[in-house]
Amino acid sequence: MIRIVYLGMLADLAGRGESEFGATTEEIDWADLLALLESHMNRHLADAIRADTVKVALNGKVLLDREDLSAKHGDEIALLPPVSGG
Amino acid sequence: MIRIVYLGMLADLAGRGESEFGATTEEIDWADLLALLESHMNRHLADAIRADTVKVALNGKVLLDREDLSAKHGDEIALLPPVSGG
Amino acid sequence: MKLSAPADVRILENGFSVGEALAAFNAGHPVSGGIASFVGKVRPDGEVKALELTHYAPLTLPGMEDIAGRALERWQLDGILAWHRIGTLTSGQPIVLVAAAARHRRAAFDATDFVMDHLKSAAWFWKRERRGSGPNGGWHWITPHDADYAARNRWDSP
Amino acid sequence: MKLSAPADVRILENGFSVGEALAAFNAGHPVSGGIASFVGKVRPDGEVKALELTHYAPLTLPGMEDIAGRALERWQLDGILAWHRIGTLTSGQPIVLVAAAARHRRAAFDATDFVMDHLKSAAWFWKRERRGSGPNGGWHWITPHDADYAARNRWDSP
Repeated sequence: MIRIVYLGMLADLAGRGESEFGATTEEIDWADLLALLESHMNRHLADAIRADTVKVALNGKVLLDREDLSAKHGDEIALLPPVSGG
Repeated sequence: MIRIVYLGMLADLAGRGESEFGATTEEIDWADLLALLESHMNRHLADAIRADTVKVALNGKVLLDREDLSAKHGDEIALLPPVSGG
Repeated sequence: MKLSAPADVRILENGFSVGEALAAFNAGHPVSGGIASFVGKVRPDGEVKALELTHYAPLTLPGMEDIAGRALERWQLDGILAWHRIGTLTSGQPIVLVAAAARHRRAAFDATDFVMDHLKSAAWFWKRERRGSGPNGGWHWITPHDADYAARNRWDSP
Repeated sequence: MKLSAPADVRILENGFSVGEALAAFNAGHPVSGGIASFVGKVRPDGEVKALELTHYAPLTLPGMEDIAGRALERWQLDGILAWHRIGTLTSGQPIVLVAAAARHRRAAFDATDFVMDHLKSAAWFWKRERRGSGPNGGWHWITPHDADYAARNRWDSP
């Protein structure tokens, strides 16, 4: 299983805070993730995640380049839209 | 009587916080004040007061130009060296 | 109240007393010449009924600690405090509290300012507000303004 | 503790509680989005035994009120607090406390900074410290540094 966590407005679009998917191949990359979300979740979510401002963390580490994503069974992917604190 | 108040380090030089002088003429000006302090107090005090950084207040109002001083019986002159608060 | 030194960084699920926190920070830094602080609160707004702050636990506290650590590296500080609320807040409640203790005033001021600028647009929080009521009510996500990014970026200039 | 609005300006002959003052200021401004503050304290210094602050009553409080008034004119503030000690102080005691409440953070920060810069070199206080002990001890007058004047003057630039 790969756990995907949706933060901020992405949780609204996903209709939930997180999903779990069984990895169909050994590892999934960024394109696989988008395809997965488009087929199993919805197009709005996948489109929102394509925005350059959305960052990706793998197991609690933010990827410098999200296109380098490579996730396997047991991993947690977090999808991080622009933040606003304070 | 004219009251003269010495602030900060001027009080040290005067050896007191204030003095009272009977005005010898109708009014005293800046030159009169310096002469008065030199004769009745001490030269160190008069010299310190000549420094450009010393400001003068008459009855609780700081003079824009201390050379405009004109004090009469009942007035209070304050001699104000550079401040330091905070 | 016992604070951690040199950095006391917290994510708080419940309301807190600003006065008590600042009193503890002040008492904890008797040798500091100056202590600067900032508290940000939920502003009352006729339309806005509540504010909700969410975070992502694996990133948020480490991210705040990193911000506090950068402030400690950049200025000569005796200590720094950075507290941030999560959960649902209503008008007047504190969202964020930052304080810095230093020998020199400028360092305390600048470190507080720096940490606030980074919490605002570079820490892992997401904020939405509930506007209106009844069937017309709804949640709206808040994103930083350009001015918030600019405020943060000024610290990167040499 | 009851504070005056919009400006609470005090010259204090005795020690005060920073935490209590800030708690009161915070509670007094529930609608303000942000509150910035600064407290300046006597720094411990092996040589310095005490600090003495004097003022000139006819000028000092009106001068502080003028500084606070200029801050209220210059920024959109909900309130401002400016307290300054006089008398003899020892290490760790607060000398000055400034706080500003505003809708916007930048205004609260800048107003606090402005008032501090002016209290430091443009308010009617004189400060001296007692150094050493016994027959070698003595009082030394403190004057602002060039940097203090420069800090104040930056507010005059357009």
